[in-house]
Amino acid sequence: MSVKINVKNLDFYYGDFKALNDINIEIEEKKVTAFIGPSGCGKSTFIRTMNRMNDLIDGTKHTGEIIYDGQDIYSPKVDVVELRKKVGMVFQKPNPFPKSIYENVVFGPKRHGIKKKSELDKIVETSLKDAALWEEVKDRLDSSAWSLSGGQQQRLCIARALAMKPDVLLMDEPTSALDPVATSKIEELIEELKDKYTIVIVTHSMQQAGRISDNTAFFLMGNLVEYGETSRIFSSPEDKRTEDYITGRFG
Amino acid sequence: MSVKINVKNLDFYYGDFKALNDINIEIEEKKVTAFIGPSGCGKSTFIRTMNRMNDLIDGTKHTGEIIYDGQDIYSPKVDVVELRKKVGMVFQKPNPFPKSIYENVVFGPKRHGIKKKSELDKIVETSLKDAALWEEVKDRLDSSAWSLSGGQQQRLCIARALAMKPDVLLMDEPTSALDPVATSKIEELIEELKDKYTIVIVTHSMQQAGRISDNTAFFLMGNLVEYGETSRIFSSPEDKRTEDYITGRFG
Amino acid sequence: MTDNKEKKRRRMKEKSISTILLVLASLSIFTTIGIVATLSKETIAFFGEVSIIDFLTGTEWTALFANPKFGVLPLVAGTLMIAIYGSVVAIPIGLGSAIYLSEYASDRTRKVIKPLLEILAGIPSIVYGYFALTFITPILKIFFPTINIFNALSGSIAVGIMIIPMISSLSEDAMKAVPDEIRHAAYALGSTKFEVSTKVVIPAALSSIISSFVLAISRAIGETMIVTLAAGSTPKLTLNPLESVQTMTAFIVQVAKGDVTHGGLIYKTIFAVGMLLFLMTLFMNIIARMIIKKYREEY
Amino acid sequence: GCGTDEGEETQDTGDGETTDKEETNGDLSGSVEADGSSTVYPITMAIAEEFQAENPEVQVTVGVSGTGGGMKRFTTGETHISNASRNMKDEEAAKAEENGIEFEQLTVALDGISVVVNPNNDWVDDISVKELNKIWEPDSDVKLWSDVRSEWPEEEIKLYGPGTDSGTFDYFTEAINGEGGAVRTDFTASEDDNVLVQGVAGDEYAMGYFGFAYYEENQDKLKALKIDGVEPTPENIGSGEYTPLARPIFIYVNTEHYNNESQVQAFVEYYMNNGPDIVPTTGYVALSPERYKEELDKLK
Amino acid sequence: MTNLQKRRLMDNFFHGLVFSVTLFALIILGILLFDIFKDGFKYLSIDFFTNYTSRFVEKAGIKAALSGSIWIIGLTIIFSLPIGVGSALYLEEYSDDRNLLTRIIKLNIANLAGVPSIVFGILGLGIFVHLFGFGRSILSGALTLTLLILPIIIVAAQEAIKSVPKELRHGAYALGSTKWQVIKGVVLPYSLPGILTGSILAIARGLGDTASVLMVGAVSFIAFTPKSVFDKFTILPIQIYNWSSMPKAEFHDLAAGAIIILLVLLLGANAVAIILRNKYQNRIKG
Ligand SMILES: Nc1ncnc2c1ncn2[C@@H]1O[C@H](COP(=O)(O)OP(=O)(O)OP(=O)(O)O)[C@@H](O)[C@H]1O
Ligand SMILES: Nc1ncnc2c1ncn2[C@@H]1O[C@H](COP(=O)(O)OP(=O)(O)OP(=O)(O)O)[C@@H](O)[C@H]1O
Ligand SMILES: [Mg+2]
Ligand SMILES: [Mg+2]
Ligand SMILES: O=P([O-])([O-])[O-]
Repeated sequence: MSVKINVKNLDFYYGDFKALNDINIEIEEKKVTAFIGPSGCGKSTFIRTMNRMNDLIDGTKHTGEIIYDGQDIYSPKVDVVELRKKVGMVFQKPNPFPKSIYENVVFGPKRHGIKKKSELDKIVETSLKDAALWEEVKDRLDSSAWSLSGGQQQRLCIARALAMKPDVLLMDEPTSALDPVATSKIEELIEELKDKYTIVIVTHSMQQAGRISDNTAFFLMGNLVEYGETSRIFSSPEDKRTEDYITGRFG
Repeated sequence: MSVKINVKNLDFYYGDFKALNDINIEIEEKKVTAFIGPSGCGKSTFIRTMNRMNDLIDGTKHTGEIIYDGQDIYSPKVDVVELRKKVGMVFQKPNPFPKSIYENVVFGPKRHGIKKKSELDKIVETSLKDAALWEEVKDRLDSSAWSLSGGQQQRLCIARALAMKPDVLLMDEPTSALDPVATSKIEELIEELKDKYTIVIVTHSMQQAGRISDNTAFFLMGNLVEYGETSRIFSSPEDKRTEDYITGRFG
Repeated sequence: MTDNKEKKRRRMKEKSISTILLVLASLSIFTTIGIVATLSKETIAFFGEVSIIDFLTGTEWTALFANPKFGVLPLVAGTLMIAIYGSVVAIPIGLGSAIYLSEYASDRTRKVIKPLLEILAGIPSIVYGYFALTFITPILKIFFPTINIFNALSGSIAVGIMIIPMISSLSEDAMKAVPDEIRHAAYALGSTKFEVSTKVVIPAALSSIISSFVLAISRAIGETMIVTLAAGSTPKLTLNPLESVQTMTAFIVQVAKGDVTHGGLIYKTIFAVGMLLFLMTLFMNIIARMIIKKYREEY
Repeated sequence: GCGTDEGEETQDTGDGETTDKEETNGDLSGSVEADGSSTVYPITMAIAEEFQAENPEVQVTVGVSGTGGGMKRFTTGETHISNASRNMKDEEAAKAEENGIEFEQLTVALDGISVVVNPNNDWVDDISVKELNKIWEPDSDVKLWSDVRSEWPEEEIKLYGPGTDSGTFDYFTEAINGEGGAVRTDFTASEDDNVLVQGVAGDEYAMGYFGFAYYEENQDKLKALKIDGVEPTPENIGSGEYTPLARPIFIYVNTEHYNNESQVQAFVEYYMNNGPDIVPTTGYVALSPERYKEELDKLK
Repeated sequence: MTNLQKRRLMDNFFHGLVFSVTLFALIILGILLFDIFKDGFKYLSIDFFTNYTSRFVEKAGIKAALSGSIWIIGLTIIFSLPIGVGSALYLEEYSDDRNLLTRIIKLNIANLAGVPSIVFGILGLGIFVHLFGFGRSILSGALTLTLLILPIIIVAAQEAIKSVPKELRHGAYALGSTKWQVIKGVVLPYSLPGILTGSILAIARGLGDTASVLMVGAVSFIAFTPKSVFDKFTILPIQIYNWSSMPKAEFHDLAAGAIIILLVLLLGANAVAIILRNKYQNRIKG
């Protein structure tokens, strides 16, 4: 069992506000790791540090290390473009480009040098199928992604990330806007993907975490309270707070 | 048991695409009505017609009537501003204004003539408390709403709608980005509110629909397949498709 | 997977793009250095001959006459008057049209009207000059019988008309760029179009809107032809728009195109006036920047 | 005009290619560059138009930088011909000398500065130089028409005149007030004579002055005053009777170019030979053909 | 009156207000255009395009001025668009606002927009005509105009770039795009309408500017058309200016004729930009 991402003593600040406090965690390779915790506890913040998306927000800073593939991703030697290519991401709030559905999916592959129309078509089809969107949109790939329903947009963003075939896939509440059917399709997909990829998923659904994840991390107010095998966490949490949260007695 | 909104033969089009097909439904006063159905089936579209938000999208058209308070809301006699004031809405994708948290909440009340600072302060506090956000933001009411976490933004948008004290409250997946604790707080709130308000809620969580709603409407591909008391719908659906969807055998 | 060579190549490409863009951006620095250097040399020479105090506080400007006096205030007053009254005309009309086009007009209407208004920016300023002289002034005369044939008001109005599209077009674009979600949020709270426009869209687009004001006012300050034709060329320390005035630019053009020996004192005055103008616009920009910073809403 | 650079400019316009002096028109080439006074421009431009038509290979350009601007370029050797509505100033001559520029001044026409009032003005037809001086002198205390002659109306006199950078302004102030540039400073000035026309035409109590051509073209809107009884007419200007406001206007010719470049020479000769015919069409008063010969002879 | 009635009244009033100011601007435009067409229309003929200027109104045309203007504005567009958009991209996407130099550059560019055109003329004369030795040529004229209109393009483009929502940028970065790819793929398409608007206004300014080009050598009389960028030239605004200052009133109408052509030229240059702008604005709105 090898470690894909190793986070050591990570602190993270928005300006003066400390959003993450001394996080230490080892994300295992080809496993699904779920982040749970109440809204505002720092899940998105943490998942965004892993592909350095937080770089793009003014006034943020961090201390500590995030070792990926043997290297601190914040070290100057690391090419952030390369990093993000390998560590893909699905955002909490769907953010499709104001382009056609097709262009949204091929955006990444095109940047990375795939030019052949037939190849791109192929990618669009598989990615949309994987994201359980193909049937709904196959006849209108040219219409604007902004005219999709909320759940469709979310699936499009998943497809867009899948099209990149990343090494690690960070998903921030990928099924929040999805109905049970679409959700279970995405969950199946995650199941399949974990043979090849390492997956980190933020979810506020205990059931979902229980169903699909191998490991679960519970966050509270910027702290990593407890981390371990999902079955263990859900059956016999060590920390009182974890137990309270999982059983719904929290707060 | 009186009818608050009566929808008759409603068709709705985005350009040439027919998104709603002959919808007939009676929304009961001081009840919670849940809309369920797979992603892309037209739930958001329908809920948006009820306060005429779809007016703002180019190229849309409708036929049929939506009777609210004895009048077709699309009749020229209806003042759309008045309508939207009475029929409040929480959007599927959190859309706070790029203003401070405080300004977001008081936006509506200020427009409707409340100018006194003390009164506004009061509104902010109650609305944020109701939306279960007060504790997290009470010390930073002046910071930008765009710096909130996804779930916090969603609760802010709920608070913003509550601040208007609407007659009907339309909520499009209001808890999709919320953890169970926050979700249950919102659900409690809905429970309380229905003494005074009529509430329509879109949700993709069967459990949620079951827990909080009095009536449930199931949509499929632009059609209203089945509508009735929630307990009835969940225990003995008349339509095969409803049954399949509820039991997760759909698709 | 990209191999190392490709990675290097890509990084090189990124690096060279950013370098090229940096070079392009610094061109404007060189322009400014050029301008400042050009202006400074003669300005310093000018202040060797004329006291800077007299220049800045004097109330009489008769640079081109026998026994010249170099009090720049009349020129400054003329310039400010044109800029202020011009803005008073252009800002409400420009912003109003922008709001109309962005929030009220149908897409079709907008696509027709916007380019039409932009024609206003393309009409040569000499046309505005004559328009002011032969059309605006006679109308003004009905209301103000004592008005001078050449007067700041008529020039300002013409300048204002000319800069309308700067404000209307640029502001309209900025408003259009505000995401619809935000608008929808406001409408759903029972806001009127007026409220959505003024409380949501304008604040969100404010930084661009103020920038458009600054660009337009800059253009008004820099405008010469209209002013020379319609506002006279009489430097006068007044804020009465019914009188004829001379602006700083009008003075510069008058000398620069005129009958003056290179290197003489009068020649140097245009650089001193130019320098002052440069500093004045700088000041205006700094203020504008502070305003933008204070009110900017990021989305 | 002005510029940041005082250095000489080497001519690279392809001139000097036809150094053998052909007298035949039609196959000349190279360029002729003229610049300077806006007053003289219509004449030089008219000549250039005719000359260009006959010599399509020659590239004639005429600029309007004002007399001073033209002089600046002329004295650094940039131009071949400089239009001027006044004599070259000492500083300008010094500059020419410094740059080794040799030149000759040729008179090309006469202009009569016209003093005009609104056509509705029925109290004045004739004015004396002395009265003009009283009106226009520096720190003049004439505010009302009645300050000039007591029988004239007690109305404010509105004064219009060319801007200070024009040759007309220089000449008028010199002729009326005795010193170029010495004048009251509260008159309404414009660099554009058409604007002055508008000003006087729209203001019953106005008085203004500008070149004869602008009066001649706008006689319906203006009334010209006699100066000490003499009307500004082509005859009176030509005969010199219209004093002191009749004035000569000039071109300055760079003699080196004139001597070495056949197209420049041809142009200047064309100018002087056709002056008697063309000048009157431009609103100015031509000299006699003999006078043009004499002017041209200065270059020989 | 209830609060709602008041607000509705306000809204109607405001609607009326913004509509009327727009209408007012259009009416003024109408008056101006009518004024110009009334005077100038009768001079529009083939001869007007094929003749050079003349002292006889009937014979005068705009051949030299039109070709000069096309040369100048064409070159100016070629120079200024890439430089302008490039600078704006650098300032908004690459530079760091905490850097003092960046802040100075930004302030400075906004400031350049207020420098009167004659000062650019003086600068162009010193640099392009004399220092670089381009002489009083089309090239010098175009370069000078480029400097003049650059600030307008840059400021407008900066604002347009700033208005691209953050989420979109983040979406693109998360796909492992390089900065340039984000710019090309998301930032430019979204901001293009604004950039084009700025360019339209800048081109309008450049096409109509007289003082700066006069300084670097546009002449008033010229009866041949330029063949290279080093040739002498005149431009329409100077021709217009020249004709309007002639004593004979007919020339003023002739100037109106030339103005019509200038406006047509302007609209031609703008048409491309407007078409592009509409296309991209549609795309954003979806
Ligand atoms: N602006 C639009 N223009 C064109 N088509 C649209 C637009 N908005 C939605 N649609 C289409 O209309 C259908 C219904 O969309 P709607 O947003 O109502 O779905 P929904 O039931 O809310 O789905 P979800 O649960 O994913 O939010 C979808 O097929 C969607 O693609
Ligand atoms: N850009 C920002 N600037 C300042 N504070 C921020 C910013 N983004 C998030 N925060 C704050 O940091 C904390 C953690 O936010 P984060 O988005 O990581 O929460 P989360 O766990 O993802 O919550 P949710 O489930 O609601 O999405 C919150 O208190 C939030 O308000
Ligand atoms: Mg989050
Ligand atoms: Mg929806
Ligand atoms: O152009 P001027 O003749 O007035 O020098």
